[in-house]
Amino acid sequence: MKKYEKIIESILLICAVVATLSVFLITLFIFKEGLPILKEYGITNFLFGKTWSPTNGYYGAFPMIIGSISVTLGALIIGVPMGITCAVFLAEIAPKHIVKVFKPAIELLAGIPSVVYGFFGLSILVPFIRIHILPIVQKLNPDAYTSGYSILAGAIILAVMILPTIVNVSENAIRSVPVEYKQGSIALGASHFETITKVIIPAARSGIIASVVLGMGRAVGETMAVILITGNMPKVPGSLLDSVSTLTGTIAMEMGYATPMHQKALFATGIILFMFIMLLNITATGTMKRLGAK
Amino acid sequence: GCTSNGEPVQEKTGENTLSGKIVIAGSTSVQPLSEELAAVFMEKYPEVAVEVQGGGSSVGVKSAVDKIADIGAASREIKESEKEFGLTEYVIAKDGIAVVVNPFNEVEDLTLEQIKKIFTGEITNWKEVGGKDQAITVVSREEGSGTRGAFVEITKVQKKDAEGKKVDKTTVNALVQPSTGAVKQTVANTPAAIGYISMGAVDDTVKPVKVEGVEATEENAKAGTYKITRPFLYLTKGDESEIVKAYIEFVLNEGQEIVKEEFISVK
Amino acid sequence: MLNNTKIMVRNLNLFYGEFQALKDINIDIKENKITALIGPSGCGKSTFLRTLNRMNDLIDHVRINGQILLDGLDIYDSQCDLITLRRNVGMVFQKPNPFPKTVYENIAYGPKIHGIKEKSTLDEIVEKSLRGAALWDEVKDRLDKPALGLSGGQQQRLCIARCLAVEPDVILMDEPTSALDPISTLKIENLLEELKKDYTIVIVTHNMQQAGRVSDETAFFLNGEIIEMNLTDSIFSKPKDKRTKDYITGRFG
Amino acid sequence: MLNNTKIMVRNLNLFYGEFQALKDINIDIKENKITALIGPSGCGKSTFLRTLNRMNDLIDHVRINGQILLDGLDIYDSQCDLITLRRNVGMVFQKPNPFPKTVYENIAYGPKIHGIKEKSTLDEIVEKSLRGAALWDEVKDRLDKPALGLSGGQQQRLCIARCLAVEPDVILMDEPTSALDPISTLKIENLLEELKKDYTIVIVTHNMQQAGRVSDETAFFLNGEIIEMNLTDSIFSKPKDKRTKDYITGRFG
Amino acid sequence: MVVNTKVHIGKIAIKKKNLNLKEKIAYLWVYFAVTLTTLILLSIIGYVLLNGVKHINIDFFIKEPKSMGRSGGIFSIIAGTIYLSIVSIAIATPIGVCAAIYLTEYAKDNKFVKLIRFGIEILAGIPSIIFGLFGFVFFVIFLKLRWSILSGGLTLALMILPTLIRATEESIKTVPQSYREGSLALGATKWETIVKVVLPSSISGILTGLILGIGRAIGETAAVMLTAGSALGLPKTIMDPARTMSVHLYLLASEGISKEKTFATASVLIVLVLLINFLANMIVNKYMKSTRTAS
Ligand SMILES: Nc1ncnc2c1ncn2[C@@H]1O[C@H](COP(=O)(O)OP(=O)(O)OP(=O)(O)O)[C@@H](O)[C@H]1O
Ligand SMILES: Nc1ncnc2c1ncn2[C@@H]1O[C@H](COP(=O)(O)OP(=O)(O)OP(=O)(O)O)[C@@H](O)[C@H]1O
Ligand SMILES: [Mg+2]
Ligand SMILES: [Mg+2]
Ligand SMILES: O=P([O-])([O-])[O-]
Repeated sequence: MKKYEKIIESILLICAVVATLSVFLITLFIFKEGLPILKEYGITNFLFGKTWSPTNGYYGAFPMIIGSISVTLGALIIGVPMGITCAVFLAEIAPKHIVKVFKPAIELLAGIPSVVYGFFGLSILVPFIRIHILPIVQKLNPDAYTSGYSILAGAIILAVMILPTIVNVSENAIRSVPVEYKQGSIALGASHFETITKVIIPAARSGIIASVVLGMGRAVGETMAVILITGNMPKVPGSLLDSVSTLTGTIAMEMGYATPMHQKALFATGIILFMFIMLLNITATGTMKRLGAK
Repeated sequence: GCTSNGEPVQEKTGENTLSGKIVIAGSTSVQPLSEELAAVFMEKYPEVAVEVQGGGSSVGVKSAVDKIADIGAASREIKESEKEFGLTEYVIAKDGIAVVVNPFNEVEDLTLEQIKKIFTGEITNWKEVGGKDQAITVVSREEGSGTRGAFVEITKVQKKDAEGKKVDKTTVNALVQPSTGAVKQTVANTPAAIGYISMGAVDDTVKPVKVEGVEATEENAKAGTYKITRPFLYLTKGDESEIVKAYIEFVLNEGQEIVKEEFISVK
Repeated sequence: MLNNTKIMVRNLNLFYGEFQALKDINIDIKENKITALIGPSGCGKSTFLRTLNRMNDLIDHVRINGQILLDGLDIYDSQCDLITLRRNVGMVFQKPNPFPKTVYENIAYGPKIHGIKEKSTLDEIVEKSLRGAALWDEVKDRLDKPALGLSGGQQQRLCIARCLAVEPDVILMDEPTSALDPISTLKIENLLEELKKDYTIVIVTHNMQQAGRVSDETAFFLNGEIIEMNLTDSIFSKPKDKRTKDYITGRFG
Repeated sequence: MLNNTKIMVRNLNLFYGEFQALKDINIDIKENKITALIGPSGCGKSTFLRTLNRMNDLIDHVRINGQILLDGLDIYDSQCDLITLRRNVGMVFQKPNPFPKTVYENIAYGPKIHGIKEKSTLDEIVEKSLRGAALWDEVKDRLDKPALGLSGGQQQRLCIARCLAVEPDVILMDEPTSALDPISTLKIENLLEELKKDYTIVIVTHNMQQAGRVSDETAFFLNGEIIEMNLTDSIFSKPKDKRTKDYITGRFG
Repeated sequence: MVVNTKVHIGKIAIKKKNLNLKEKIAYLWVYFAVTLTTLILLSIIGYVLLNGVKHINIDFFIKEPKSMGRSGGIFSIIAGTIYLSIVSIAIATPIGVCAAIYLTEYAKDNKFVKLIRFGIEILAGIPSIIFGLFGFVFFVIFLKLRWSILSGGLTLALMILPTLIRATEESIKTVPQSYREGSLALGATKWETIVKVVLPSSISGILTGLILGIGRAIGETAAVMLTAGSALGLPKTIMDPARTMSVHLYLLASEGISKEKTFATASVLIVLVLLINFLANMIVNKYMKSTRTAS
C-alpha cells in the first residue's frame, strides 16, 4: 500500500476530530466561564431570581427564561397548526402544479435572513399591535396597555420563521407514509379527510414531532429579530401584550458590558440556553427512536 | 473631571506619510462624532483607515482594556472599579443628555424630580405631569450603557442604598434598547414614550423636553444651566502607536471644530 | 341460492394516459359466487379489479368510459357516493396492509369511520369480524398489540377481517395469498369458501390451481381484454379459446 | 501452451462473522486457461472469486485462513502489496460498472493511476484495450462521450477493456453476462476465447451451457465446498459426484 | 368456524353524500392556513421589495456608506459580506469535506466515531448566539484576533460545519459501491478512488452544502456582530473588521438611521437569498439528472 494512505487517513481523522473538538471547546468555555457564578450566586437564585440587574448585583434569569419560553410557546401555538396544515396540503391535497409553486416559496421563506423578519416585525407588526390590537383588548380590559413591543409580536414573527422548518420536515414525513395505509383506509370507505387525520398523520407522527422540535430549537435560538420586536424588558410578563427579554437577546445586548461578574452571568445564561437546546435535541431523538421502533 | 493627561504629540509626523488602521469601538453616543472625526482625518491621511463601531460605553472600556480596539469610546466617566485597568483617558467632548418624547406629546417641560419619578416608575401616566391621560412607555438603555450610567446618576434614578452601594432604580417596566439610535427610533414610533439620548443625536423625529425649564441645547449645557451632561472619552491602554497618537492629537485640536457642530467642545 | 348478477360491466375501457389498459370489457359477476380473474402479468387484472370500487380514482391521468352497474346502479355516475360505494365493495390487497395501530383499532377503524361509537357494539363487531376471518382464536389475547407484529398470514386475515367489519356486499381480493406460505394460503382458501355464503367475491390470482380450487367462475384476461369467461370447471377442462388453453397449460405467461 | 499452475489455493477457509462461507478450498488454477466456477446460488462462488484479488478485504468481519499462492507468492502475506496484486489480478463485475466519466477516461483511469502520464501512450493503451475487448469499432467515434450512455453489452465490454488496460495476468469475472442479451453474451464469449491466449481467466457463471461452451476446467461449489473439479468436458459428461450430476442435470439449484 | 350470518341485501343506496360539517370546516381551515401562509410570504417580500427597489441604483452598489449608513451606498458592506463568506467557506470546506469523507469512507462503527457524530449533531443544534459568545471570548479576545474577518470567519465556519458535513456525507453515500469496487479492482488506492471517482460523483451534493452554508453565513447576525464587528470601512486584510449586510440591516433597522437605506438593503439581501436558492435548486436538479442517467 502506498505510504501516504496512512497519512491521509490521519489527516481526515483530524478534520473529523476538529469538528467535534470545537463542540467540546465551546462547551468547556461556556461552562468554565459560567459555572462559577452559578455556584457563587446559587443555581436556584439564578434560575428563579426575578430581578435581572447586573449593575446592582442581581442576576435573576427567571424573567428571561420565561421570556424565551413564552415567545417560543407562542410561536409554536401559531406555527405548528399552520405548518402541519400546510404540510398536509402539500403532501396530500394540493395538485402538482400548486406544489411546484408553493414548495419553493416555503423554501424561500426559510432562506430569508432573520433580521429581515425582525425588520418587518418592527415596522409593521409592532405598530399594528399598538394601534389595532390594543383597542380591541382594551374593550375587554380597560387597563390593558402595550407599546406594541410584545410577546405577541415576537411569537408571530418567530412563527413565520419556524414555519418552513415545520412544513418541510412534516411534509417529508407525511410523504413517506406507505401508500398502502392510505389505500387500506380509502377502500374501507373512509373519506380523504378521515384517512388523513386517522391514518396518515398518526403514521407520520414521529417526523411531525421532529419538525416541531426542530422549529422550537430555531425559535429558542433566534436572537436579533427578537431584540428588535420584544422590547427587551427583563420582567416576568403578565400578558401576551407585555414586553419581555429573552435569553439570547440579553446575551447579545449585554455581551460587551463586561464587568467580570456580569460577563460570567451572561455565560451562565448561555449555559441555560445550551442545556435547553440539549434537552430538546435529546427528547427529539428519543421520541423519534421510540416512535420509530413501534 | 477633565483628566486629559495624554502627552500632546508635539512634532507633527509628516503629512500623508501616516498609514495604518485604527479601530474605535464603544459608546453609541460617541459613534456619530467619531465617524465624522474619522472621515475628516482620513481625508487628511488617505493611507489611514479609521474603523468606528458601536457596542456601548462598557464595550469601549472593555475593548480598550483587552486591546481588541485601539481606542475605546465611552460616554460617561470611568468608574472606580475601572480605574485599576490603567487606561489613559482623553476627554474629547462634552454632551448633554436630552430627555426626549414623541413629537405628538404635548408635555414640554419636566422637572428633574418628575423625570426621576417617571424613570423609577413612580409616575406612570402622562396626566400626572400635565399630559394626556395615557400610560407612559419608558424607554431605557441596556445595562452598561454610558448614557444610562450618566443619566441615572444625574437624575438620581440611581441611589445609594443602606450599605452605601449605588443602586440603579430604573423601573423594570422600561423597554430596553441597545443603542442611542434604537432609543430614538423607539420614542419616535411610540406615541406615549419617553427616553433619553445624546443631545447630538436629537433630530426632528423626537422632541426634547425642557428640564427644569431649560431647553436642551448645547449652549445651555455649556453654560451649565442644562443639568444633564457628561463627557465623551477616548480610552487607550499602554503605548499608543504613531497613528493613534496622531489621531487623538487631531481630535483634541482641529477636531474640536467638528465637535462644536453638534456637541460641546473641550477647548 | 339465487344466481343474480351483482355487478354488470358493459363496454368498459380504461386508459392510463395514452395507454389503454382495459379494452371493451363486458362481464357479469354473480351474487354469492367467487369469480376468479386470471391472466399473465400486466394484462389488466388489477386494473379491472380496482375499477369495481373506483380505487383507480386515486391515480392521475386515468380515463374511464363504459358502465359498471352495482345492483343496477351506475357506480361511475356523478351521483354515486364514493364512500358508500367503497363501504359496500370492500377490498383486500395483495400485500397485507394493516394500519400501524393495534389489532383492535384496525378492525374498529371502519365501523368508527361509519359512525359507530359505542364500545360494546365495536367490541361485538371486532369479535364477529375476526371470527369471520378465522383469526379470533389466534389474536383474542393480543387485541391491544400492534397489528404489524402479526405474521404475514395473520396480517392478511386481519385485512380480510377489517374488510368484513364494515359489512360490504362485495369483496375484491388482489392476489391475497401471493405473499403467504402454503399453510396460511390454505387457511385463506377455506375462509373464502365460508365467506361466499354471505358475500360476492372477486379474486385475482396468478395461481391456476388456486383459481381452480376456489372459484365458481373464471375470467381470462389478456392484453386488457377478456378472452374468455365461463364456469371455472368448464374453462379449465375445455377452454374454447386457444390462448386460454395455452395459458392454462403453461404454454406462455 | 504450458500447463503451469497460475494460482494455487490451499486449505482456504473464509468466515463472514460466525458464518463459514468457504470450507477448506483446494484448487489449482492453470495459466492461460479459462476456469469456470459453478454451483447453486449462495454456495460461495463470488466469495471465492473475491478472495483471489482480496476484494473481500473491503468487507467488515471477514476472517480468512489458508493460503493463496499467485505465481508462488502468498497474496495474504503481510508483505504482499495490495495495489500490485489487484493490478495483476483484474476483475470484471456482474453488473457493468463504468465510472461516470467518458469512455476514454474510463479506460485511461487505471494506467493513469499507475503513473502513465503521456497522452500518446495513453491513447495507444486505450485503443489497444478497446480493440482487445472487441469494442473499438463501436466506440472509436465517441471516446469523449459518457460511458454511461453505452448499452449494457457495450458497458460490459468497456469494463473488460478497462481491466485489460492495466495489463493484468489474471482476469476474474463474476457472471459477466448475466445482465446481457444473447447477442452481447455471444460477443463476450467469443472475446473470452481470444483473451485466454494472453490471460488466465476465472469466470463465475450460473449458465451451465456457458460454462460448457467457454471453459477449460470447471469447479462445482456447494455450500462453501468444492465438490468436484475437473476438465470441463469430463465434468459435464461423466461427473464423479452424485451432487454434481444432480446439479448439472437440473435436479436442484 | 363461526361465520357471521348476514341476511338481506337490498339495493345499495349509492347516492352522493355531502361533506359533513366537520370536514367542511377542516377544508376551510386548510385553505385558510395555506392562503395565510402565502399572504405572509408575499406581504413580507412585497413590503420590502416595493419599498426598497426604488431606492436601489448603481450608486447604491458602488458607493461607500456615509454617516453610519444614512447616505451613500453599501459597497464596503457587500465586500465585507462576500469576504466573510469566502473566508468562512474556505475554512469550513476542507475540514467539513474531509470529516465527511472520514465518516463515510473510513470510520468503523466504534465508540469513538459515535462520539464524533454526536459532536457534530450537537454542533448543528447550538444556537448562533452561543457561537457568538464563544467566538467573542475565544477568537476575539483570547486569541487576540480582535474583531476581524478572521474571527468572524472562524466562528461562521464552526456554524456551517455540520450543514456541510451532512450534505457531503449524504452525497458521498449515494455514490454506488460498484464505482469504488471498479476502481479498487484496477489497483487504485483508497485515496485515489476517493479523489478520482467518489468525489467527482458527489460534487454537486457538496456544492449544495456549500451554498447552504453561504446562505447561513449571509443570514447570520448576532454571531457575526460579536466576532467580525460592525465597522463600516472597506475591509482590506483578513484582520480588518467588517460589517455584513445582515448586520447592517439590523443596525439600520434598530437605530432607524434611514428608512430608505434600510429597505434598499433588505431588498438586496432578499434578492441575494433568492439567487442562492435558485443556484442550489439548479445544482440539485442537475445532480438528480446525472444520477438518473447513471442508474
Ligand atoms: N398507474 C399506472 N400508470 C400507467 N400504467 C399503468 C399503471 N398501473 C398499471 N399500468 C399498466 O397497465 C397494465 C395493466 O396493469 P395491471 O396492474 O392491471 O396488470 P396485472 O394484470 O394486475 O398484472 P400483475 O399480475 O403483474 O399484477 C400494465 O401494462 C401496466 O404497466
Ligand atoms: N458480506 C457478507 N456478509 C455475510 N454473509 C455474506 C456476505 N456476502 C455473502 N455472504 C454469504 O455467503 C454465502 C456465499 O455468498 P456468495 O455471494 O459467495 O454466493 P454465490 O455463490 O456468489 O451466490 P450467487 O450465485 O447468488 O451470486 C451466502 O450464504 C451469503 O449469504
Ligand atoms: Mg396486479
Ligand atoms: Mg455471486
Ligand atoms: O452607547 P452609550 O454611549 O450609551 O454607552
